[in-house]
Amino acid sequence: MNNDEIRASLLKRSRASKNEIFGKVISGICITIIIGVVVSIFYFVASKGLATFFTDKVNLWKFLTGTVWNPSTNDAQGDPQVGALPMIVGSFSVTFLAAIVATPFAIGAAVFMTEISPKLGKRVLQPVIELLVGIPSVVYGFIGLSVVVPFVRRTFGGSGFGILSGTFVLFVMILPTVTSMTVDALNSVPRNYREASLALGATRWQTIYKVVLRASVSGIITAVVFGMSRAFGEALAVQMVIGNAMLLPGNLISPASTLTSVLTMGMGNSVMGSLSNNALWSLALLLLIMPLVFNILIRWIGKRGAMH
Amino acid sequence: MKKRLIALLGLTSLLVILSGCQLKQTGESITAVGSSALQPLVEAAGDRFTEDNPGQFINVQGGGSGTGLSQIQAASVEIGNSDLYAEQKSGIDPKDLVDHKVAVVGVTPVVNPEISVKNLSTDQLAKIFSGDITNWNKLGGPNQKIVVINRAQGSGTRDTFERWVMKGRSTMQAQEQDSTGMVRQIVASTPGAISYMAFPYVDKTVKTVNVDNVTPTDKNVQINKWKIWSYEHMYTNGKPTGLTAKFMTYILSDTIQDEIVGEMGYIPIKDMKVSRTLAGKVATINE
Amino acid sequence: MQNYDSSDRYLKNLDDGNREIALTTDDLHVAYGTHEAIHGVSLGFERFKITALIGASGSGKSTYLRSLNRMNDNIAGTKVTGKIMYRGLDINGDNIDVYEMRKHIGMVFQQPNPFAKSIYENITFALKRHGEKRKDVLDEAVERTLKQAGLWKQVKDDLHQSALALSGGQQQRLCIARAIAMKPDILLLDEPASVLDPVSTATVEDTLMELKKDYTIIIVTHNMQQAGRISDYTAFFHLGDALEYDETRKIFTRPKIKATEDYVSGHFG
Amino acid sequence: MTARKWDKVATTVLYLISIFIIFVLAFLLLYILISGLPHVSWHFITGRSSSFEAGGGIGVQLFNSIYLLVLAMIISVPLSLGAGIYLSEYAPKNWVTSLIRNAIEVLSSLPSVVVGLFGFLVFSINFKFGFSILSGALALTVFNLPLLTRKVEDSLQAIHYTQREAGYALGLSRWETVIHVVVPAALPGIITGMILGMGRIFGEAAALIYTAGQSSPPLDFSNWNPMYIASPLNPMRSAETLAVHIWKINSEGIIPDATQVSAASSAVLVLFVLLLNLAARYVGNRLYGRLTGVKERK
Repeated sequence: MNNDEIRASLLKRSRASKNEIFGKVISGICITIIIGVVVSIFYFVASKGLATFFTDKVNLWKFLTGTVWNPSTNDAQGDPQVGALPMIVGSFSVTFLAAIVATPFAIGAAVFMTEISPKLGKRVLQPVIELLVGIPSVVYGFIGLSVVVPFVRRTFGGSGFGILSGTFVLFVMILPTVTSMTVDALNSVPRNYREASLALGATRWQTIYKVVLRASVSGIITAVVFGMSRAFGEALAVQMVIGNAMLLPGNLISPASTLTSVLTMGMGNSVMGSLSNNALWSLALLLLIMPLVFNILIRWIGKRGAMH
Repeated sequence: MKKRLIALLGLTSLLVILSGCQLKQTGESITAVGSSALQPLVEAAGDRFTEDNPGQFINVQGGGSGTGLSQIQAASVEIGNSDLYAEQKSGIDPKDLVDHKVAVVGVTPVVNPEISVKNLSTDQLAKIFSGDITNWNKLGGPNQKIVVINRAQGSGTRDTFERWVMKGRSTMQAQEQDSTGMVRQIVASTPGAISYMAFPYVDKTVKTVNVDNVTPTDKNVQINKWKIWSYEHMYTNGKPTGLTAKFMTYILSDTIQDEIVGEMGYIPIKDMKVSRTLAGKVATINE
Repeated sequence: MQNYDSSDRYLKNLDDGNREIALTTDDLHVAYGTHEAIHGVSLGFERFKITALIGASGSGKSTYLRSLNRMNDNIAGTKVTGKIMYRGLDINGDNIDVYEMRKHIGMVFQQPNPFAKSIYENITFALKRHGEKRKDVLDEAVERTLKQAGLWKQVKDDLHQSALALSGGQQQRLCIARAIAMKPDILLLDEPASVLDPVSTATVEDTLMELKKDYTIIIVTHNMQQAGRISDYTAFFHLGDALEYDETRKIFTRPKIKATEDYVSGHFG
Repeated sequence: MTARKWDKVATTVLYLISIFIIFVLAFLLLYILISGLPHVSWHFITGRSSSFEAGGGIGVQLFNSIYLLVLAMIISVPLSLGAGIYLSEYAPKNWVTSLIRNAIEVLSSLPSVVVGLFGFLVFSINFKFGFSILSGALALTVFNLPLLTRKVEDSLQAIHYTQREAGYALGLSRWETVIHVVVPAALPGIITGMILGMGRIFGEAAALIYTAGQSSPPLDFSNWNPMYIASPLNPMRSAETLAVHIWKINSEGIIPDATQVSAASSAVLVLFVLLLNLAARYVGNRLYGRLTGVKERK
């Protein structure tokens, strides 16, 4: 190519640059659509959920700390009885307990998959974990009802319905998510960390415990918190085993309720726009805000992790 | 890759546009939504209707009486199914709604089969559900804690039960389930459990209890000897027309009332010997 | 590291009418955010010669090289001022098509980075994307470039094998073949031999000597001997400045300034 | 105890944990299959469901599930791919991007009943799609998008930067580089994400109850004109999926064989997810091979 041709080609807009604009537009449209969906859901839930406080004039503090949920009747002062505390406590209890039980298992399985036997891990455990995700929550619920609940009843007494059963079911449900994210976290620890440690004469376990796990602490916490926000939003399966009694849970084996279970149960039975319905949407709003809080927690942990 | 991507996107939008053009769709359909108790009945009738009238569809959805009433009020569906009178539901303005009573359903207390108690008075029942009686031995049964299982607030079955049993007394906070199937499963498997359900759902896994020495049978409901029953309503917004009217006539026809409504365990309207108003006034129907 | 006076410098001006100049930079500054990495470098590169950029780590030689085909565009917060003149045009100009420019100013990186595709696809992929569809032309390009890169004999039976299966040295030569398949004017190489064993390094060097007939080559290297062996000109970078630029022979035997002398004799770096 | 002994103990514990997890899955699978498979027959898989008599099948529900899955994937895969690419390649690194990322993540842990009601009010009522496959597919898309987008972004991020530079240095646009170099290389991760998404979609009930609906009008399998109301392909018809069917017969169903039908449906559902898993993995590997030229030596 001679000089002029090259100059001309440099000054012309090439196919690649048109293509680049095309790509930017296409992917931009996609992200805009998703943002649109996100914004409209937030708007939708917020507008309905806030109506309880603005239209129906329910006191926010009463809503968060009240212990009686009976939106169709009024209390002694004539205010509607929409106390969400029993559900809030129930939701947090099952979420935290499930996370506490699931974490050691998830870390164990992840360490096995990345450090002990990557081959068995990839061949056996990974498909197993992916399959666990694929089992629908309805099915989890029914297995919980026919296996976990009687088991809890026989072993711990009570009716079998309660936070403990919910914890067991959620444990199995969040295990795959937490495990696979932990695997990612462990995999991102550079190989030479391990080699250096092993070269210094450390055993495999010492290497795992002192080097690999230490280096991936923030990643693991992120995984657990992510699993928790999953557990927080799970509805059908928990609803089947927790008993759905809107009482402050006194122990782990008496019936309790979660935000999602009350929400799912009540939606079809209340009339759109009425207080009972709006109060349910306020619960949905709480459900939306909580993962947001969890998320901020993740970011915060991530930042602290990055500083080390 | 890129071409495939564009093709996919194109296909998607095409699909959306195409399906937006409902006008071009051949065939006709109406949607009935609401009460999950009424759903199997309307569904069965709808299936039969489509067999007799090809190309005319009845979409039947559950979602609960609340959904049914609010959707029919907003006129976003053709028929709203409800276990309750529209007047009973807060937030519903019943003046445009036309009530079609298509069946009657009785509600009976059920207990775990291990419980030997055969009869309860209305007062005893009320005390159980309000939490005043907590052990079966107070009622002549074994020394066993009573496990109360309630239906979700706002459910039609619960409203019926509370209206005719609790009579204004408030129920205690207890386990709640949002579906009869769940209630049945839990009552069947939980020692000392008691709950209530509509007649069609009763099977051999749970035991019914007589109330005030009346057995829960269709016959007793028909003469209002068994008091705990309610109408099943299908509401239309204004007088039904076209396909809706055709279907309403169809579902109230003798064939459907006998072969489907009766067969499924509901009580056909025409078999009722009495009628009961919203306020609870009972009158004998003269043939 | 010793601080040398950056006003003490000798930059040979090649643009004296006797030579054909492929590319010049004129007072080029590169900054990442608030940190300026290059403080105004002005150099010219002769056509069909190999120019080596040497200097300690952090001297800015790689940054400088990467700005010559605007690879720094993709790093957020990069700001480039000054001129890079190619064929009488400033390649940073608004009217310049950056993709077209990169076809003429190709680049090979420190880490071999073949695509996760077959050997054949690696070389023909960009050609196809730029509109070349004729199979015979593509086949010819594969054979020619692989021969030029000294890889043909080893891979000619495995052209449809994954490039990732090649050894490091072979991968790097594949990357060179891939770059010259575009028939660029100028070839930029960023320490192409730093991760290779001596044998592979020698092969790559042979390849470059061979390529110099058709291409203007600018190479960043850590390896003094390598610069001495293959380059015609050498520029010495120190803390974001080019301190000395001359014929390689002169730089290595009679450097004009102290910093260059210290560096090439191994006193620092 | 010595370090070496600890090592042994820890390894044993890790093995036990892994075996436990496999045991849990094996138990779940066996439980579902043993209680369900005896009731599965050809008639059951292809037959019409019944609303109150025993002996109904799940043919229409199975078809609906698959059709919905396909539609939802057709909508959500390109969208999430585009969005993932944008977030990974184009999005400036600032607080807006991180806010978007956060919001998408929050969406992924939203209870599906909320998604269902959102879909009901927006797609079924506002857009007037009614109870239809289309509404259902859109709701599933909302449900599936966040997870898929995140997975796509993560998979793209996992591809080393030098791959992109290689593309740029050849005068390729960023878009071309991403589509032809980065995406193929990231395919295994993206496929995994899609498998998980498909599994979730296939088993999802709560989001569909209010959108795709719970009725399964008799289909005319001889008429494939998507505009005909009884056509299986008609996206405007109401469609009950397998998961919804399980939920329905268990909650309000009055068919006498509800337990068997739901057990058998669960078995079919899980088997199908299993099959999907295998198929997607196979297709993914093939596709990866074709796009990257990594072929098995013959």
